[in-house]
Amino acid sequence: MDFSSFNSAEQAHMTKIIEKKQMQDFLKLYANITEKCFITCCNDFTSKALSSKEESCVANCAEKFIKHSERVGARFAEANADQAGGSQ
Amino acid sequence: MDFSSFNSAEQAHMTKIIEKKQMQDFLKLYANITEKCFITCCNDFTSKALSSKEESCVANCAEKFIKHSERVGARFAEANADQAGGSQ
Amino acid sequence: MDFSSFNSAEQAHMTKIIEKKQMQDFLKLYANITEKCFITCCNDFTSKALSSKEESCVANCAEKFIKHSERVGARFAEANADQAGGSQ
Amino acid sequence: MSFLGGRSNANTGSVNYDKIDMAVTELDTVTDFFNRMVSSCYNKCIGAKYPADGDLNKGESVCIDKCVAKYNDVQKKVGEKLQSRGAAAPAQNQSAFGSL
Amino acid sequence: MSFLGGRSNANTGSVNYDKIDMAVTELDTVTDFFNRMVSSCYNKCIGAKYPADGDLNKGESVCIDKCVAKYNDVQKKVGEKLQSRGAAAPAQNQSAFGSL
Amino acid sequence: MSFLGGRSNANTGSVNYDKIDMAVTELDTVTDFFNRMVSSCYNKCIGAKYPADGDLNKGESVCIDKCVAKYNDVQKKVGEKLQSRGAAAPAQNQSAFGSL
Repeated sequence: MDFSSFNSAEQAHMTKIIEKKQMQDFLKLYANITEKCFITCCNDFTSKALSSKEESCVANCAEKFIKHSERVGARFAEANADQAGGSQ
Repeated sequence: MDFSSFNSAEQAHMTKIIEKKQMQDFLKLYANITEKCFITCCNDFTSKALSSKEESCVANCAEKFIKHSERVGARFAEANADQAGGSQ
Repeated sequence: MDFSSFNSAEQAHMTKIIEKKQMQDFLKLYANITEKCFITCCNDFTSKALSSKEESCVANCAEKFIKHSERVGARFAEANADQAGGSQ
Repeated sequence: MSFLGGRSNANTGSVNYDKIDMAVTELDTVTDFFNRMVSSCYNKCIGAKYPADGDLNKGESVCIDKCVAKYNDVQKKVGEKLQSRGAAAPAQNQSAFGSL
Repeated sequence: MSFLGGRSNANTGSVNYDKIDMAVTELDTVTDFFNRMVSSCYNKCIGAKYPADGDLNKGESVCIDKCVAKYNDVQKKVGEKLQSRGAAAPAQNQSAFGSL
Repeated sequence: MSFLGGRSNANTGSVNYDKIDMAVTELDTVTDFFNRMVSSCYNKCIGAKYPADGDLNKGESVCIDKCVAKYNDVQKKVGEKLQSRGAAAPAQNQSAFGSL
């Protein structure tokens, strides 16, 4: 996105909005990972506490999701840069 | 959530926001139940009207979803109270 | 929805909000079609480019989704009109 | 004194923002309901199967019409159920979030 | 001078809108979390099977209680994981959107 | 007279709120698109299978790269299709909500 046509007041305003949205995006990622990894890892509801197997599943699942999300972000940024640069 | 650091003007403002959000939450619950119970109960699209079997399925499904939602809410509130009280 | 009780300032305000929401609805439809048709049509990730089979699947899927959405809209509008007119 | 308030409208006529807010909530509710109906009926009548062409065939068209009618009926039934429980749900939600 | 700003509150006491905004974000986060828990535990404990009646049976009730406990635990574990990575994710999101 | 309006900015320079609104809509659209791509590619390339460890293996990594490329292509095709229909969809939505 290009904000070069914004004056300084508009840029200041936009910066504040973007900061708020980044916080919201982070919280949404947090909620998404929790939901996905709960669905993947928890299938036994006879006990209240996470089993050690479930715990390590959640740790691996979360790690994997974050790396996945970062990789998608990196490829997405490259594709956008390609497009903006006119090479595609 | 703790609003004790809010002054009276802020509390009044927050109360209004919360009331609006409770209305929105209720409407979202309504939409969720409708969607879930439609998916569960309606699988025959040769007739336009709900069959009596579908009607009773929807009634049971909605009742069950509400009770489910209330039970999750009760357990969730207990867990939050435990945490706030420092017993966990 | 009935805005007859709105004064002209309120109607002007509401018109602006509705225009913005129509743009958002259109963008959401766009995102929905993309997601649904990607899920339906893309299952081979050994190549980077869409195959010709995938391309025609996406074209058909998008066309079909738009027609589906229009048909649901038409039936939905009729049902609302019936209800407003008291014939149901 | 209205021009001292945060959202005064002295120069545009008086706008009742609570009324606007309610209309927006209603609009959002209808839109959300409609979008869920589109999605649910798509899954029931068309699904993720490979599309032969870009048209709705006869069976799909008939299915969509019935699906919209049934979805509307389910919404009414669920609304009646919620009302008969005296809108117990929002009060319950309140307690779930502690001292709101 | 506060009445010159866009959102002044000269006649209602001073409202710190950043504080309000943060409280609203917190409220939205808890609500979203709760709604996802309701939906996930519904799928795990009740599912789309035909309901015999409108009550939660013993097995479903027990399942829901355990489900809420586990969901809360998963959330804590995921939170710890995100923190141990130094909140790398939001910075990454930023780069994904180019020159924001 | 701008200080009489609800959102005047006399002391901060002139902010065009329509421009800001459009930028926010664009930002929300890109974010929504990105989140759906993350979720769809997760389902296609990783799925709900039990994770052996916390790393992306070679096959998953390759799959993700192709998946992002294809998702972007699908978005372009769908965009072209919507444009060739003359943006008929939003007008249709309008009629669905009656006398808006």
